Amino acid sequence: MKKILNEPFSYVDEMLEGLCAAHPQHYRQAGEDGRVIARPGGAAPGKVGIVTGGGSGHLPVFTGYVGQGLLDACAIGDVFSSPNVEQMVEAIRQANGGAGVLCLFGNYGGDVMNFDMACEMAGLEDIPTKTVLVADDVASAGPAEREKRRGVAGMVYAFKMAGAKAAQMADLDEVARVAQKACDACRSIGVALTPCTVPAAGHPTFEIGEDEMEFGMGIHGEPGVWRGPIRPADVIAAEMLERILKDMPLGQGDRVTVLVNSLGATPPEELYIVYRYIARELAKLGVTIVMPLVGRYATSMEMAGLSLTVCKLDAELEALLQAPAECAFWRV
Amino acid sequence: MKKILNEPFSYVDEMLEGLCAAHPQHYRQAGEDGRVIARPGGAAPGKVGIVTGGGSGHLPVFTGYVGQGLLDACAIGDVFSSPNVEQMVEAIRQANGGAGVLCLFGNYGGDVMNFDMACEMAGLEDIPTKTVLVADDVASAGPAEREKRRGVAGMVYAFKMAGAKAAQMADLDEVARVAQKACDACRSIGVALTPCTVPAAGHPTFEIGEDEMEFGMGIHGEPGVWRGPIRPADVIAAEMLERILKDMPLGQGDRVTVLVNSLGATPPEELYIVYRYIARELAKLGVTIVMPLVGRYATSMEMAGLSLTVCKLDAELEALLQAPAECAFWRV
Amino acid sequence: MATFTTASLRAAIARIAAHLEACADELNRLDGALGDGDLGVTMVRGARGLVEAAPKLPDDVGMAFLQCAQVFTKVSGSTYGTLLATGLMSAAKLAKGRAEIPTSEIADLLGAALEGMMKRGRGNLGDKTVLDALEAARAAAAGLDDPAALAVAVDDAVAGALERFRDQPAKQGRARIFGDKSIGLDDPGMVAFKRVVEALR
Amino acid sequence: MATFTTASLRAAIARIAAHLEACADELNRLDGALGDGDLGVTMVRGARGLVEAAPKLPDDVGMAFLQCAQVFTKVSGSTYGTLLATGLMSAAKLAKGRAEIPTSEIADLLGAALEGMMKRGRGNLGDKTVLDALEAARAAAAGLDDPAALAVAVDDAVAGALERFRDQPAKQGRARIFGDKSIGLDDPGMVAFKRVVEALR
Ligand SMILES: Nc1ncnc2c1ncn2[C@@H]1O[C@H](COP(=O)(O)OP(=O)(O)O)[C@@H](O)[C@H]1O
Ligand SMILES: Nc1ncnc2c1ncn2[C@@H]1O[C@H](COP(=O)(O)OP(=O)(O)O)[C@@H](O)[C@H]1O
Ligand SMILES: [Mg+2]
Ligand SMILES: [Mg+2]
Ligand SMILES: [Mg+2]
Ligand SMILES: [Mg+2]
Repeated sequence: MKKILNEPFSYVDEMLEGLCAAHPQHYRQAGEDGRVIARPGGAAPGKVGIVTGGGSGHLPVFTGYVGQGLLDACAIGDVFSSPNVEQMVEAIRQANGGAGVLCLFGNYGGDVMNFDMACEMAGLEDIPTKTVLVADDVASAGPAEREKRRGVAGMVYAFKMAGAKAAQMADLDEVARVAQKACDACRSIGVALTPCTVPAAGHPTFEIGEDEMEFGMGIHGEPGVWRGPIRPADVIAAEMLERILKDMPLGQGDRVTVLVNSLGATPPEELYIVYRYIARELAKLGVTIVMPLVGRYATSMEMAGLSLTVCKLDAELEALLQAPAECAFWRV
Repeated sequence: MKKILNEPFSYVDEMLEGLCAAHPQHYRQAGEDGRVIARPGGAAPGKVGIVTGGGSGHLPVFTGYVGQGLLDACAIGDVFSSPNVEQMVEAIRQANGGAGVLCLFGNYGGDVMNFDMACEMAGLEDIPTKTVLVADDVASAGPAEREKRRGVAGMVYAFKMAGAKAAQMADLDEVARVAQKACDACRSIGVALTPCTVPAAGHPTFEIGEDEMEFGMGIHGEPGVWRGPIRPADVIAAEMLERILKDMPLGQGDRVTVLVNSLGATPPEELYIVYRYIARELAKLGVTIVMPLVGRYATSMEMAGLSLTVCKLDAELEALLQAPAECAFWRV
Repeated sequence: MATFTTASLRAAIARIAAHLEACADELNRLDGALGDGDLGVTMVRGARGLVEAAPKLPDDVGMAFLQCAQVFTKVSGSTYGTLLATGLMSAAKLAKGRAEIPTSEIADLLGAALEGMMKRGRGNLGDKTVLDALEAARAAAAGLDDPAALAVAVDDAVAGALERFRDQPAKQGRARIFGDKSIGLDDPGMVAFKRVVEALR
Repeated sequence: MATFTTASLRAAIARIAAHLEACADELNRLDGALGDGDLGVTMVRGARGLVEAAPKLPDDVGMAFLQCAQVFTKVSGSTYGTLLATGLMSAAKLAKGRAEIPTSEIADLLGAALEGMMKRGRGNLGDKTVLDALEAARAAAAGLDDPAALAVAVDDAVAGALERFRDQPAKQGRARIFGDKSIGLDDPGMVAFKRVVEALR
């Protein structure tokens, strides 16, 4: 296990301690066990709060996106495990400024179930909530079963756009509408070259040959659409783009934003090689790219691979994308 | 080779094409072969230009730090190879706003020799230059031979501080003085857990056992001070800090900035675990940390490992550290 | 007419907790074969939380159930903890405001729990999950008003459900991805429920 | 009195370039054993650049050397390219403003190149590098004013230097980290220099 850690079971708590020590202007630990990250200044009165949550091991997702113009609180589970219900309820409490709370998170069974219960419990405390699920991974289910798709890097855009809307003091329905609209506008797909190791497990999440890649694999190693020899960057990029465009056709005059995201180990050099191809191809179609992101935005620790997200913009989403935002990992 | 690329020999050029396509507001390709990255607006008249250069494979180093309040141009070599003299001369030309150019780069034989020649040639074109070498890696030579040390992540601080000084329209001597002062204030040390693969070579830069780490290894795989079983994060952090403090004692009332830097694959989660330890220990010594950086600032593609840099601040360096700066990888 | 009170709940907690400590390794092992191996940990943490909560549980059985539900919202992020919390909360709604529940109504409490858990987990009967064990328990409890007889009937019924589902494939949760490899293996959540009810026999 | 002119330089370039194309693989192989294996590539790229530049070289031998130096600043980022560029530039300074250099001054040009290259690379004689080959050439050229005799003397001297240094360890550049493993192996940079001078014999 090529990891730098102390006790596997203290991985998450020590990480959170370091995160808050390094960025006290952005993050504050809350909750009985410190497994909630909230804004240092507390909830903004009258603003809709936005909460997310999920397993650790995906920085900047989820915790990292707590910040100005982004999220208000996050419940943090162990590596690749759902937070518990109480942690989610506490995150909802921390984010509640009196205008209700949007729960915006990836479509994973445990998270869905726990947030469902947490919202019910928050209701007992008279905190109104709404839920929007991120389900952008086109590899995980066909268009007929879109609601079954996993949530991957597209959530970064949902956080950004919903966060900007909430910062404009829109009401809960409006913030939820924008979040849903952002989710509906995003399509993602990833390729994995190597697994990563969950500290408590101590062994890689899956096995893969020295010259193999898996196309469409999920960020926890969920099975993809094919496995085979590693292909050239442009061939990989072409298939990613093709699968996304099949699901969401784009043409002359369309405006999109694009995220070429490393799953962890894949260096920015390689992301730029892929971005170069995507930018060329979209230009050929007459599609304009606005504010592209290239880097590590949604990861799986030291996994090698990358994902492509395309988010189709209208005037509303484009303005929200470009509104100011700030956390320790991203500033707009 | 778990890499996403097309032809190994087009790795750098395709990367640069993608970099400039993604961030045209920050980077512009220049030079006959496009191997110079300069500011899109050209050299700022009357401002001292700051140029760096070196091999590719270290993003954001070197190219990434071209930006407002940072560098003006960068000459880019193949992966882990020095740029050629003509590329360096072109970078110097691009950065020349009439007030002279500071060449600020890591202490590697080929880069030193080539910049030396490039400065001589720039002189023939009546561009005055000064050179400051970054040599911060305490593992690479003892205090008696400080000038033989390799330049590693400390260069980020030298870029930042010299860049801020140049932005204040200081003259070449002053900018060089600040750059040298920043270099003198920095101490770094790294640990490597895995090698990386230079695309054109196609095989890992070194071999290392499944449970081994190398303490003090350089970013190109230069031999370190010991190799042995992977130790717990706090034990690694303690030895890194101890070796740095031995070289640069710190005590009550001192102010520093700290960079916990991933060499590539090591995820931010693990960097924060290490930062947590460093912050605690420095607090015990009565040392104040200003604006810590935790992330990927100077890397070796997909190498696993991390480095620690401590930069001792006085009022001048602290103000320069916190001055505004912006590139695609870092904003202050 | 026998009744279920907060005192009965305390007694049940004590017996369940003691028994689960002994079963933790087995449950971790079963869940390890078909999931992530944390079920024993979930159960023991939950049981310890209940033991801690027991002395201060209110007389209102509904409120007592609600506090037990809250214990399970804290123990872990795993499915089973949330499902148990959901079941306890559903039962709590039915029992709210009453200090005594007739034994004959226990089947209704189990039914309410089942309904809540099905809704929460979007699971169905026949999926080879704790739901099937719970339904067997509910059916066995229906119409019984002697606590001892009820405990025996429920335990036997859950044993029967285990038997019945053993050779079927799992259709829910992590076990589902094992597909036909789950045939012949007991569902860890059903076994955990069996360990709970057998402690009360 | 024989002289060295831009015409002599063009003739030399043609012979050197043809010979280096044939030696590229050997030089890559030698550098591969003690370095990064790019020396043949560096030499061929440089030679091709010189061939391209040759027709337009000015009559001022100094300026012609300077343009040759510039060719080597473009070919690669490797040490050897920069050292050759440095040597050519140092010779250029000495030759500047003259269209004819007496053959007897060639030793001085070599000496100037050597001095510049030592300064640039912070290398010393005895390090087992191109510097030692160059010094042997300089010493052999001193006092000779017949071009043909000079070519023979220089080539023999460089062969002698190779011989002399073969069983010493490398003390500079990438080869140095091979330590005693470099004993018995020719320094790739010395061999490259040998290939250049033997082309002129
Ligand atoms: N959707 C569901 N509905 C009902 N029961 C479920 C569901 N998913 C899982 N279970 C039950 O939960 C048990 C596993 O619990 P647990 O170990 O907590 O799950 P995990 O660790 O995967 O979150 C299964 O054996 C099954 O009985
Ligand atoms: N500092 C130095 N001074 C003089 N000659 C050197 C020096 N370093 C290397 N050389 C010469 O350069 C040759 C290697 O050249 P080259 O392959 O271009 O180096 P690299 O690829 O390592 O940059 C060596 O064989 C040696 O003769
Ligand atoms: Mg489990
Ligand atoms: Mg679990
Ligand atoms: Mg070489
Ligand atoms: Mg080389």
